[in-house]
Amino acid sequence: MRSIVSLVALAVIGAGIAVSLDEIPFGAVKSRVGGHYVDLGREQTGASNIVTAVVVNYRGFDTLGEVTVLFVAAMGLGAVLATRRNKQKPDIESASLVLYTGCRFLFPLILLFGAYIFINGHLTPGGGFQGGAVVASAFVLVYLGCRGKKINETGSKLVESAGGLIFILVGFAGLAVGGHYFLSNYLPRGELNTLFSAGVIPIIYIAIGLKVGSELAGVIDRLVEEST
Amino acid sequence: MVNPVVLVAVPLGLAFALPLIGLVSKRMVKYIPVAAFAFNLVVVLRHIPGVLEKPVVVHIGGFVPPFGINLYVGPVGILFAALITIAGLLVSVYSLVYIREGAKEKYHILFLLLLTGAMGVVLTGDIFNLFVFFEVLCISSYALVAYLGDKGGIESAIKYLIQGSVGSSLLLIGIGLLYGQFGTLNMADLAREIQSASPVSVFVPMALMVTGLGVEAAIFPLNAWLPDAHSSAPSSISAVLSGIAIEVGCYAVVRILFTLFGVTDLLMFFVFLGVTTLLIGEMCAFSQSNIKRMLAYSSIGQIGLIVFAFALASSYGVSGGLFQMISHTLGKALLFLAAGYMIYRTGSMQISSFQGMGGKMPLTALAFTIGAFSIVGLPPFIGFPSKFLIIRAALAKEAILFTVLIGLILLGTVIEGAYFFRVIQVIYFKKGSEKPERREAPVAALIPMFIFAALILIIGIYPGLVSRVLGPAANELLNKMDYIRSVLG
Amino acid sequence: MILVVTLFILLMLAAALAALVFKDLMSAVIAACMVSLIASILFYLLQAPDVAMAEASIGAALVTAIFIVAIRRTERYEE
Amino acid sequence: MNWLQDTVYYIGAFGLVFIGLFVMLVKRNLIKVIIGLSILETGVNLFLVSVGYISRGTAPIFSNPLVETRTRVDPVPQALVLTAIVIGVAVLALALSLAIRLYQHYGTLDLSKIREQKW
Repeated sequence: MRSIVSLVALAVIGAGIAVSLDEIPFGAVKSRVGGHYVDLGREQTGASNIVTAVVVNYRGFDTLGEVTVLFVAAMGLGAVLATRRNKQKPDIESASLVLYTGCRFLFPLILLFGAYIFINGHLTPGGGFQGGAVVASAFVLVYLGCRGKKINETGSKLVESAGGLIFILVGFAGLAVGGHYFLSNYLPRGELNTLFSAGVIPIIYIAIGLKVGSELAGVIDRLVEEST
Repeated sequence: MVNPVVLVAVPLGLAFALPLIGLVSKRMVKYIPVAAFAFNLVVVLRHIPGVLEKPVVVHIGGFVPPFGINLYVGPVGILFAALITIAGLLVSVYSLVYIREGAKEKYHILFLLLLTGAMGVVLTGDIFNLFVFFEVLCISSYALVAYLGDKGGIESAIKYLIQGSVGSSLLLIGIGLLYGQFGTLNMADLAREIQSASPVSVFVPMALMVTGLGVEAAIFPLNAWLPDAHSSAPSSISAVLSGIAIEVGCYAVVRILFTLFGVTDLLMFFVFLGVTTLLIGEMCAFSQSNIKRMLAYSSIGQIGLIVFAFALASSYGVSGGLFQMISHTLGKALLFLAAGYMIYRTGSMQISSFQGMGGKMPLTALAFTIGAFSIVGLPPFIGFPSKFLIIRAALAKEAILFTVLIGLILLGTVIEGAYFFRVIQVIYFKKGSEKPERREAPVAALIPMFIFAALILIIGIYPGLVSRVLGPAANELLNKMDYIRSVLG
Repeated sequence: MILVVTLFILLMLAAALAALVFKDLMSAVIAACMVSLIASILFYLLQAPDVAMAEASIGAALVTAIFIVAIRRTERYEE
Repeated sequence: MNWLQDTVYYIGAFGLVFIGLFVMLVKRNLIKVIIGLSILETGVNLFLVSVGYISRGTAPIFSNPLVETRTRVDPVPQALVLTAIVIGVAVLALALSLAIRLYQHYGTLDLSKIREQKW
């Protein structure tokens, strides 16, 4: 019964969406805004990855909100899971030597790879969010392979807050210099396709990468701690 | 003049810094939200005169719209910013003493971010940015509803989360459809493009977006989450959820319908929806024995009235809706704050357990009574001029249908009066068996309550204080050409 | 090319339906992970490498990990 | 064939959206509902990216000077989807932590059996 009603409701929504999809031909040029970014993005921001230019510079305020959403979720998860904590220590089957050594060997490499992704965000595909997720996945590996290891909570808090603060402070510096706009790109653009280019974009993306990495790692940490 | 972007950016920065501050000193943490809102209040008050003359458009990152995100601080924006800041400041002072258990540091961070998300929603001029800040608002309220960690709180939070995130996904699909058709996300630019588009092609995105936002605005078929969520959150959070969160949802619906889509002909639908919401809310509130559920259902009723007022789409109607929002924010926040301490003292949410409260906590009971009278709409409190304005707007339509609807609204008010007076009767006139022992709420909780009460009384006596803002605000919502012109030049 | 894309999309929808019907939540999560992975390939084919990376690392890997942790903490079978 | 080319991505995206919504509407197991939410979000993201696709365009990344002249796809929807993915994982993490707590309280994930709150 319930599924029939749901199907009917979904069919109505589907018909409506199908009608309006007629107006959006697949593969056609729809936006002058997007074209503007592609044509002028390199000149205006100095980043060769236009998606990064849009994420960090043109729509930087969205990204600030997005970082905040992740922060809210991490805090909310902490608040929800903190309300009652059972203290009993379960005995964990320790990992085999090969697994343990393998994980310890891979862990710094994965961290390095994550850092590479977010440092090069303005040049190649990738950026703070992807790099941060890779960093967090290194911690997942540690939880799987080296049972019983925990992340340093104070350290992760420190990195998390520092990342957010760098983002905001770089934005505020824009109010003081270079045209008095929040989150404007006031540093020299540099030469296209080199590491030190694109003004504030790499700085913000590194801050985001650190923040996202420590937050996602913290989320995993809290969930795992709860589940063992 | 300070750039209005600090209204969003400074609280965000402080929220990010809070874990660090917590490492240095645990006791400092709870004062940070107070400081953030006090700062915002100064900024908002300094901006009000200027904004009423000419709206401020802030280009973020220095890119002109539609290529960058812009903030639009017009009369509506500054009105809501003031409301959010005042409610935030007072409730954060109340939280200083009210929040004693749980992860306190996280409570203060989430509280600060909830209201910052609301601030972002009302100030932004970009539709996707609105979505992002809306998510900040929603996700922090999901977490705060579950803050106490009891059975009811977790269950309400999960239901709220599921309904809210389906709503957000619908909103995002709507935004995607609009972007596909018009290739822009700036609200002024979209509004200009939509004028020349065929109504059929924009109907589906409009319906999806209004449905998505309607979940948060608690418009009738989409409000199943509200009574649970508002009644199981800590009372300070119930105050901001009822006072700010649903108003901001309503603002987003109104902004999208009026400014973005320039709708005028579909509004009859919302007139009926508003009246239905009102009657259902008030009737459910009447049958409650739990004080917080009663207040939550009363919020549904008030939202119905607000939706009705906006749907009239006249200058009086929109002013009335905005005025009713102010009156509901002040009144309902006060009610929840006062009820919070009464519940704390009695240890029960049952209305019947409040007997003799008038003797035990006279000041809190007085604050509760003022809030209740104002919500019902008795003079000289703020609820009276706001309801009066709505009824005058409906009478101005001069149709037999609207006379009938006014009758129904008055019926709703009568029901509202009945259940509030029942509570007041229990508080004052039913003596408990034991001797009344006076244990008042702490001073830090009484001060915000009495500032709310004072605002209710002062604006109720001098409605001119806010009607200076209401006129331009209604004009901003109804005149989309002015909005487009001031953003795009 | 278009046939390959169609095949991918059919596979993705099949995985989504599998997530709908599986009673074993662990299998359903793996099916949902498949959906994310194929979506990530589709993002790449739609010339969105940034999004493909994000979907693969966040949508497929981390979300699945979180799901598995949650299932281990609760129960594994529906009903 | 042309018809297929024009619609297949939209069909895939909205197929996911509707399967996700259907799971959320019909299933009572909380984890299953959250899986539905994740499928729904993936569908919305796929839709947004396919809105931004331009025929025979390449990725809007100018690292390789050899493909300088070709058309580029629209970067805006890609930026939006990056944001949406992160928001999605935030919601999912919070939902799952609530599910764990709910299980600790009730010993079940069946939403139809959890009726502390009444209308």
